[in-house]
Amino acid sequence: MNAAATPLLELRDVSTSFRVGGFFTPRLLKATQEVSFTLDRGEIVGVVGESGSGKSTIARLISRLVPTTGGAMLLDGDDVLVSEPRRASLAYRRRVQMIFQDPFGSLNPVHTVAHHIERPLLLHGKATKENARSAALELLDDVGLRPAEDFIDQHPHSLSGGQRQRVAIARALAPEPDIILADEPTSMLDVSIRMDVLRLLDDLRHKRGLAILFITHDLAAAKHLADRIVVMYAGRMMEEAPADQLVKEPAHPYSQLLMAAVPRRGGSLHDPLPADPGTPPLVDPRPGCPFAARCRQTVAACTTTTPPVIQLGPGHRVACHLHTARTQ
Amino acid sequence: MTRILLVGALVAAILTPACAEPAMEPEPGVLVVSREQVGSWVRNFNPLLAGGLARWPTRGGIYEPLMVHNPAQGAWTPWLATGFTWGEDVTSLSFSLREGVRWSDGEAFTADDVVFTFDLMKKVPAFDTQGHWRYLRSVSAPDPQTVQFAFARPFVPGMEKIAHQVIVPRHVWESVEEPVSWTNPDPVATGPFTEVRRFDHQVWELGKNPNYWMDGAPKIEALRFPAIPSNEQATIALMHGEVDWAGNFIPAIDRIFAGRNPEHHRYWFPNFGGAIFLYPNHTVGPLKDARVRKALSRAIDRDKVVQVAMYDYTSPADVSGLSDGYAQWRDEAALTEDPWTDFDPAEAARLLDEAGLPLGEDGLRRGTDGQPVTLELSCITGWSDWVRAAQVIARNLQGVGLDVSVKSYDFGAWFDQLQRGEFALSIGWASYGPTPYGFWVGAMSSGSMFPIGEVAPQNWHRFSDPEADTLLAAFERTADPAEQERIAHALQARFQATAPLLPLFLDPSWGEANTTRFTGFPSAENPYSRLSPNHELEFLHVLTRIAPREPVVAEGN
Amino acid sequence: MGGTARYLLGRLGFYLLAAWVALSLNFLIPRMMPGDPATVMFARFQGQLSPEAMDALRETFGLSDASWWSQYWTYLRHALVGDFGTSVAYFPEPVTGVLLRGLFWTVVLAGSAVVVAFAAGTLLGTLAAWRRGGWLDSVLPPVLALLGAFPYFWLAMLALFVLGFGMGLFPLRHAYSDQLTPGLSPEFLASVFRHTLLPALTLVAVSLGGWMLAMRNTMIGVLGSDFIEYAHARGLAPRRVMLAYAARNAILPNVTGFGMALGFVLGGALLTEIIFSYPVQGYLLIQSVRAQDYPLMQGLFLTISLAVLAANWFVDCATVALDPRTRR
Amino acid sequence: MSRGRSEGRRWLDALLGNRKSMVGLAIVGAFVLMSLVGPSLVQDASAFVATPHQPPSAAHWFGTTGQGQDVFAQTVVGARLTLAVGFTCGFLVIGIGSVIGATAGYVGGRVDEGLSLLTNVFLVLPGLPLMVVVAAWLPAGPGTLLAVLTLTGWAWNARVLRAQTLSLRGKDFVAAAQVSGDGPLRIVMAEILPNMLSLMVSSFIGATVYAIGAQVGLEFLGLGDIGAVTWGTNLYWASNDSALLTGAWWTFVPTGACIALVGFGLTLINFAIDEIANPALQSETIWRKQLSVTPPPGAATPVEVGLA
Amino acid sequence: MPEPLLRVENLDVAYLAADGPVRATSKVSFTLEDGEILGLVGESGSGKSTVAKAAMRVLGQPAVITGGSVRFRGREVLRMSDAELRQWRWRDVSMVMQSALNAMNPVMTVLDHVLDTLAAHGITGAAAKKRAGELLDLVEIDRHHLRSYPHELSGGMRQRVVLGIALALTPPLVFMDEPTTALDVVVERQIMRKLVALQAELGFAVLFITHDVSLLLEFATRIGVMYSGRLVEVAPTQLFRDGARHPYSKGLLGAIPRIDSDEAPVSIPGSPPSLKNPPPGCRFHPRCADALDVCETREPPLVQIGADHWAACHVLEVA
Repeated sequence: MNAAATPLLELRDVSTSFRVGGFFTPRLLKATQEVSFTLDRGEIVGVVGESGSGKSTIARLISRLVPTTGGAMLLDGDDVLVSEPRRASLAYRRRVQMIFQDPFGSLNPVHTVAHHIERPLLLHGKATKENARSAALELLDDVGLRPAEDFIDQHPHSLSGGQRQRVAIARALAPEPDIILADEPTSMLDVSIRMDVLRLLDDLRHKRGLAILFITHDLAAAKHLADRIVVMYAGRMMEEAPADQLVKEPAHPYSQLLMAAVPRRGGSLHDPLPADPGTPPLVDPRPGCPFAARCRQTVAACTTTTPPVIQLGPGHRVACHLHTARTQ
Repeated sequence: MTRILLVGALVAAILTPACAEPAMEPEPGVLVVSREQVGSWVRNFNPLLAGGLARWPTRGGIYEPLMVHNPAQGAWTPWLATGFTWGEDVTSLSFSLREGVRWSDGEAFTADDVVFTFDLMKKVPAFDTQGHWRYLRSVSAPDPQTVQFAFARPFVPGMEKIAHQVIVPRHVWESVEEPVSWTNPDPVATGPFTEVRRFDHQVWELGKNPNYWMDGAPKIEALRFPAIPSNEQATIALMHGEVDWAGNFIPAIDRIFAGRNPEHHRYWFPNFGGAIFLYPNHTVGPLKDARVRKALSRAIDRDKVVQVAMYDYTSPADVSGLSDGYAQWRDEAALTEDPWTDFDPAEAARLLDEAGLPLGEDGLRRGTDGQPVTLELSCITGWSDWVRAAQVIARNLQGVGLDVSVKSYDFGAWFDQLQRGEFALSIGWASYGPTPYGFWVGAMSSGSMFPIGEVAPQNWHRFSDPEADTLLAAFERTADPAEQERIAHALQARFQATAPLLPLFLDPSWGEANTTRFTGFPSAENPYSRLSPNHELEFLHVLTRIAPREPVVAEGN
Repeated sequence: MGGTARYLLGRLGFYLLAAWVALSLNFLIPRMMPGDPATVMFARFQGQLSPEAMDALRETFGLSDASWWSQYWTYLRHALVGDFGTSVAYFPEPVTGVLLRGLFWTVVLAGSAVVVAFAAGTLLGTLAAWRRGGWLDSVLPPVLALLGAFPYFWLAMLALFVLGFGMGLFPLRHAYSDQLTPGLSPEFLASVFRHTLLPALTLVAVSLGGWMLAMRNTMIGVLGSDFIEYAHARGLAPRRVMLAYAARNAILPNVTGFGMALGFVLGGALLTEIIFSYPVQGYLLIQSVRAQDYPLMQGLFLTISLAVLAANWFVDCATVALDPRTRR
Repeated sequence: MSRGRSEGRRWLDALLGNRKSMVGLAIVGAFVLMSLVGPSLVQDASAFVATPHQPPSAAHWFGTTGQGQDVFAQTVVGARLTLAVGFTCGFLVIGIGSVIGATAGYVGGRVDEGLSLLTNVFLVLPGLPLMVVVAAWLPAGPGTLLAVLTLTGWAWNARVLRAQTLSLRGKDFVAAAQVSGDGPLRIVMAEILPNMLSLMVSSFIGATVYAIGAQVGLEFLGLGDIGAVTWGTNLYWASNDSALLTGAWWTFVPTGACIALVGFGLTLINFAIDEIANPALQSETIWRKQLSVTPPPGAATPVEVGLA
Repeated sequence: MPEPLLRVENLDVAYLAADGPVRATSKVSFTLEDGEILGLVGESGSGKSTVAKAAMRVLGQPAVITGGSVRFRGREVLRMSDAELRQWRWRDVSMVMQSALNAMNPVMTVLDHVLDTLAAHGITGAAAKKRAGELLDLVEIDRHHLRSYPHELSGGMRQRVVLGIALALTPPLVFMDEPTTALDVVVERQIMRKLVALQAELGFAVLFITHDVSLLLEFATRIGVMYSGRLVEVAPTQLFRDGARHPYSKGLLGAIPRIDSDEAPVSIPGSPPSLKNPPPGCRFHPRCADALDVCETREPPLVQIGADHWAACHVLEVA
């Protein structure tokens, strides 16, 4: 395999489960099951799904905040789960950074903006004690907090949500990472400024060649920002396709349902939905397709066997028996 | 808001009946006694059980001894026995028993009961707390009114122990299977009070013996014992007149008790008991030297100790270490020869210089190694009078250049150290009995001395004197009062010369009485006994003499 | 529901474990103390007892030279059947008898004091929070805080001397009048009430502030909840909102505190005994320590520990009953 | 260390602006000052200087004890050891509590289970009886009291701090620090602990109040070093000399009042901390200051035309 | 002119803060007719929820209504006594809150909530129980959930329960404060469909508060836009969608990424002002591309700019 063909990050059948419940009543929550996709330099991959679909877990898996229970995670072709099984190395941390959903929770209220940005700079040797402040000022300027001097000594509570999220982005940029995991970076922000933050991420991708994993529940935002979109349901990957293609021709019934639920100009609440609304099973799913209970197009196999992921077209993969049957 | 008012009204309604419970007077002739400080009563009248676990007055008031010693007069009073005679070589002793004595169930009291009691103690070692069977060989009853004690060796002090042994009825006790843990809930005895009329955990009553042998005694109907757990509560009870007779320490007694009712609130704290000493450990450096010990003694301001620690209720001890109760044994003339219990810091300093403990520039005395002499003075946590005394003593000793610090330990720890000889200075008591024999054994005999680290029941300071040993052996072999007195004076002289212990003050005997309802309590004017109920057996005198006061109304008519 | 039972059983398991630890500590502590009961007994006589008596005493108390391990097993076996041996200080009464006596009056005094303090404090806290800034809310907290800051025994002594001794309003000692025979007669019960009132009131006085403030502060927090606003919006009567919505939820943390307090008072009323001569367990404890009465000490310590554990378990049960969210 | 300094500054400002904390700080400060300089200004507290049980007079402001010591001197000198033991115990309790609580809360898993069990066992062990037993066993003195009070006092704080750590551990800023590459120790020290400052301070105050109270209680029972001069031993001796029976209230009242005042002062500071940390209580204060009526929330939004 | 169902005039609400009151809404005026759905859209801190809660006078501490009037069928709500308010609430106006989980008493079952509500308005016993069952049927929830506690229901079910409770006394007016914000898109869709169906069936008027203008566009009769405590534009939905006039309304519509268009959304520059330190004049002027000098000094009033179209903007006045 030559270097060019090796994706920057590749997930192969990554699974994880958590123990929930009490000491005497343990249950296994399968947060993700056999998730596979790749992420390349300069690419934005969107991951969409409802709450509980496991989309945030993917970000936490890659950031090594939660342990995996199976599969492989390849960074430049090297399976990090093998080379650094217990805890992520500092080198890995430098390359993979994360932006969290809640800018109020992801900045420590007792520390200043300077602390938040200087700390990773120093930790990863990107600055010395002497020039940490100027490097931090530069980063703040990069993320659009101008003039940076006005912000650097502030505490998080004196900043607005959008400003905080920019600080969080600056912090993620400090180690000069290759990958940024953005976990719903705008869902807590005011509508009028969301696009600014997304645009900033887009610019950074172009300027710095970053790979961004964009996790969102907003299919429309994913469509506008991402190159490819992965649809998650109940911890499983349902479909993966180039963004435009997914929006125009969603192959999976769940993707279709998601599409139908998005408000659109001229649309009406009276338009029919293609599937039964309901909640995805979280714990100990039954065999078969997790979406089978809500799906209106089930075949016999849906309740017995888990549909395999099949290739529908270039970059378009789906896990659905309807398509399995069709391709066979 | 109305609810709050309602709650307030409710509280008021509750409080009203709470106001002052009607004070109920005990029935006439029932004497209320406060002697044991306990939270609740346990019904136990086993007089042979060690450790005073039986209710007061089981040993004495319920079960009686052969004879009763009275330190106020230094004499023995015949009780169940009318007298005793020593046999040849003082190896046998016979007591003749009083006639007409009956157990409270009506059975006759005989020599058989005495023999049974002593044999029981032989069979059950836990009962032999006096160690009778260390000197006895056998006990027999030649006739129903005579008991014969055969000794294994000549041991005159044994008579005191035998005379003070309380006697239990054979016909009851011979069928008891586990005598040690038997609580004897309904005692059958010879004493003045034998009938348990009531027993609650908070109060109990003991009625008089219907068959008591002494004519006209007891004069009171019953004794009542409320459970009072603390000194403070006991004092309140006395002040309120709820208690007629007590043996408590009461601070400022003139003001808070006697002063409240000068006519009827009486107290008498005579010094007929033992004494409290400063124990110098003879194995610790400079304390080996008698001059140093005497210097220490000279440095102590005993008047201050008595004033601060003992509220002036007692008096300083003298060089004999013997209290007023031992008047007949004391050699008054010898006391002035070398009065090392007198407060004289200058003399103390001279003695220390002489003993080679020079004063350093920092004001501290140096030992032979050139280091300052530091001594720890141990006392017991919570024994407040001793702690106070220790504080005064430490200050006094610091005054002559000795670095003495007070350290208080929990009783268990303190006693453990004391018995093993692992201390420097400590306050402590000494043996006390009808004669000072036991005191001298503990102070100076080689028989009571154990090596450091071993548990010594007495002689904690580790001292023995060959001359004293000889004198004590002689004392054990003579029943002749004149000879006994001669030996006692010689022993006192040895004590004064060697200063093995430093007498501090006399241990006072606490006794209070409320004479509103009863008369006949002992006092300084009528010292037929000490007033305190705390002295086992001695209080029998009081129990048999006090009488209800005739109703004033009846007198007027 | 099965989950609830299992949860409660799990808590029970924990408490059993804690009981075992308490049991073992209980075994160890007295054995690590210097001296033994015989020496203490001996000392009571201050030299009037012959030295020979000591061995006899040791024999009486059955002081064992067996190894700690074998003593420990014997101890555990006996403890399981409630046999703590014979008390030394109350020889030859079995420890169980001594304990039961103390326990009864402890429950009467401490139990009623805690219940009254809890009930009154909670009610006052509820009213204060409901009428914020009212006289109840502005006057009572500082007064009760000051009252609670006094050492308990100090207040108790002052109360005894001023109200009991000086003014003759209350009996000075004991749980009932000495003139009465224990029974269920009205006079006896009235006497018990009179004797219990002052000790209980002093206990209530020092703890009332804590309950009130805890309830008030929790309640103020609860009053800020959406469901209070929602209840008002539905036109519910204020009293209904105060009791069934606000107080009902605010009381939950206090219930946990109630378990702790119950246990604390069982052991902590020892100063009461000494000051009011009320025959509760506390005095027994001091006495057993002074007399080196291991069996009694162990029995007491264990009773108190078990009482605390039982109280906590009941609180767990109560919490489950009161808070449906804890049910699984 | 500069970390958390400005957070501390914010708290300090808030405390200084709060009436309750100002009163509390003034009381506690006065007593601390008294305990520091007082003993060198008064006469020897243990000296037996005068006739016993003298009522207050010009010579002896608070009278004399049953043994003729100066009560004023004893009250002043007693503050030193009592407060020293109280505050030291507060520090130790909070120290042990934070180490165990933070470790259990942050590390989780088996470590948490083990430490929580330990904490809970100590929590359900009866404190005062344990204190009595242990205090009787160890040699009397301040060190023993400190050990006993710490032993029986740490568990509550460990539990509270564990719960707080647990909730902070779930915050994204901790995850963010992990992603940045910070190690566990650093995260606990620099990210979590500064956020628990108010809780730690109020726990410290609570532990100090508890330590002073329990210490005085133990000493009153005679389980302390009754040779030392502390507030507890003062009361022990007062009771021993039957202060109230003999009418010598002056040996009993000043010390008790001092203990209550210190406790009250500390409690006031805690009230203030509660108020500052708890927005609900804060808004309540604001509400009360600016409006005459204080209806329960939501009952009916008040209408005060022209207020703004 | 007959009185409308609800008339809010110049409503001023202030929140009390440590350093004095903060004005949360200022001079908010609108009317609502029977059977109408008025959507109020705005960002966080725009005062949209405050308006609804203040109109019902359930705004929790520490808020005060400092001016204006709220009239329900001509009756002044701000002058009602506590007892009158309790009577009026729910019988005439009910509300659905943002998070049903927080709105429901965690220790009470669904049935308890319904019964409490009915009992407060005199309906008790069997009639109340029967009504409770009917309400669950209405919102399509199995009746066995009457015995469920709030935490035992899914988010969507809870929200439907709360919707059911709001209709317990079939009031003519329901306030809905972001009733679907916490839900996933699919569930939101489902609930909104139910809501619209019920509204059509029962004919109650709705004041619908949301930050999601694209949702409103699909069902509201009229749309009002709030910014920093002011109502800046009100227009019928059709008119608003195609011809919103206020710069902020226009910006808002353009800032939302659309699934059915490739047109790139554009943010409004800057960020919403804080209520504590609002800019002088028109509060939107710092973010407004069309701002005039007057915008910095004078606050524009809400004026009619077309048929049933109102806006508060100097630029439009000039035009």
